[in-house]
Amino acid sequence: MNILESFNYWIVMALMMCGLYIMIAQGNLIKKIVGLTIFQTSVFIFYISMAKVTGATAPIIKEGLELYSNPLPHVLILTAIVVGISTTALALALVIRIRQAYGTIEEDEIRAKDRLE
Amino acid sequence: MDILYLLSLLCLSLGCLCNLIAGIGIIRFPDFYSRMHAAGISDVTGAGLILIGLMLQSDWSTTLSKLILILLFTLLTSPTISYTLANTAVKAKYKAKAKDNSKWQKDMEAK
Amino acid sequence: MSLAFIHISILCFLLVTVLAIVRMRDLLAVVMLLSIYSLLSACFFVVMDAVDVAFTEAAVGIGISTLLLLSTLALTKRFERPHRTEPVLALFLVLTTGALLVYGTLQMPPFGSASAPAHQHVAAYYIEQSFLDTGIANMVTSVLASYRGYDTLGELMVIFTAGIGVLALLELKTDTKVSRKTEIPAPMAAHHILRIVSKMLIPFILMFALYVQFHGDFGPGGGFQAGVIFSSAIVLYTMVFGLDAALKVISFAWLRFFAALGGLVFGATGVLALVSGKNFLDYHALAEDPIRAQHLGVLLVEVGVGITVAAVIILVFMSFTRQMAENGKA
Amino acid sequence: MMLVIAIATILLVMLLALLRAFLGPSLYDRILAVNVFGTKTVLFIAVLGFLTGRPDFLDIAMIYALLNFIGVIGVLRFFEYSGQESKDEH
Repeated sequence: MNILESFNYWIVMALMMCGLYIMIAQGNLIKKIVGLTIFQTSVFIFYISMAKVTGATAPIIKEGLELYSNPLPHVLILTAIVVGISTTALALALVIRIRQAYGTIEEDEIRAKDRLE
Repeated sequence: MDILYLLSLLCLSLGCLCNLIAGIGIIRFPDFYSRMHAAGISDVTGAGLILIGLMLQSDWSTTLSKLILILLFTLLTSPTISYTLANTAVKAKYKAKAKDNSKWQKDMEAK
Repeated sequence: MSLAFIHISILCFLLVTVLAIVRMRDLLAVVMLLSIYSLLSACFFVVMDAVDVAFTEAAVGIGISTLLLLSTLALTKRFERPHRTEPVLALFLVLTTGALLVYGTLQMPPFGSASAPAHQHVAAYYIEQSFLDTGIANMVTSVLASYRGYDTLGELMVIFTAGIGVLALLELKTDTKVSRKTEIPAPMAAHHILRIVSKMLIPFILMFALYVQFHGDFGPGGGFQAGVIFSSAIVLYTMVFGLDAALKVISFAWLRFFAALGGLVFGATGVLALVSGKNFLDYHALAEDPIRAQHLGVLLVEVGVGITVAAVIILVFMSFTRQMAENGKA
Repeated sequence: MMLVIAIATILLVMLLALLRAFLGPSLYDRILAVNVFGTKTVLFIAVLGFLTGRPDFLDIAMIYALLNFIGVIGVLRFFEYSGQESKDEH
């Protein structure tokens, strides 16, 4: 079996797992959001890899070209990127409020303060 | 046409060379300020030569005008970034490590 | 001549960057690496023919996402506290999930094969028919704004809602005049060169945004990208000349109005079709000639998208900046 | 052929800049590396357009050329706001 046939997918899985690891293992809230962004981008890369057709070009019609890559995943991911940044902004705003309320952005310290109350 | 193509090859290869030298400089130079010098070379000469090489390959179309605009904007923003960064570093009194510097000078003198 | 080495090396760079991010403690360095990550993924999208996606990633990644993270860091703290224990359980979980996913990829169609199921159904139709149906050369634009317009309306509403959420979280106290402890951050009076270069570039950025907005039919571009680029110009102005100067250009009330206006334009286009007896967002109601009608519909919808995206991003950035001004420590 | 060599060189320089971004040691070095990386991305996209025979996608390179310095200004603003530059880890 040719390694190149699945190489993209394996790298995507590795990226995704790194993002997941940051999300669940590291306590800093901003780092968690960074992990979420990495996870998100790995999904984008996965979709775009699936849309690629060997020997094709970008899906913008030009005379003399026949083979185009699949435009549908491009549409989905294009909107997802902008949606992603606006939801990230929302998450960051939440982090700012948490910092104002608890004085820290480390997960275990927040939990300790919650238990005290 | 041929001479244009040869010129473009010349520009591209010179640009690649500049980029490569600058890249090595970014890794090998001992302190921040000298690395900045290397980065300046890659940003202006390297980028400029490669873009000019591409311009010589394109015919009279929007592609050419876009390339010219990209070159202009790069020439405008890159030095601004270098200036801003160096200015910030100097104002923050960030000093290149003296030890590394003396070693570098010794190397230079040995040569 | 095999060009596979290009995307393979980019993917390896991506993986190395992410591994470095996992290990890094300095959050500011993490933000720097994240912007490199964004640059790399934009390169990857270009190699994979997804020029529109690369365009969006470029516009978002180069400016606004880095700036929002930096603003949050300024409001919290820069260094992550070191861990006490190695999280073995998390590592185990991640490795197991990863192994399962890799097992799953063995069943996937090989990379780049034209016979993969993803390319069979509607995608093939879009590639063959979209130019005949809509007369728009860029398939991504025609699918985005025409075939899947309803989808895009939903996405736009998500962006709008996220903007409202940020306002609800950060702008609670603004109707009572809060005493500002400091000047609005960084009116960079000391940096003359920066001010002059920004002044020179901002008109170009705005013009480029308009070009992207209206050129989306023929090349990469469209409302989403144009909105982000437009907002980048205002964001640059805010950073260099201060929040007060930027609020004189466009106030919060106007921004809120525009954020709603874009969605309204999009929705009204749909309702217009509904009123004239066609389906929601069926642009054939707008004109006699079907191609003309499609062009008109796509234009209106893209303008709506552009306005809302630009307004929401400027709103979010200004809320963050205002927060910085009110919590000023310096 | 020359274009392929150019792409390979740009990728190599990207790798070098990436190494500098990992090694640091100061934050300024990392910002410098990001900046070099941005310029290389402009070149990469431009050359790739010619290589694949569709050079009409230069708009993406244009964005990077126009907006490259926003990030640097952001970092500068961060420093001026929080005054944390002295606590650099060198």
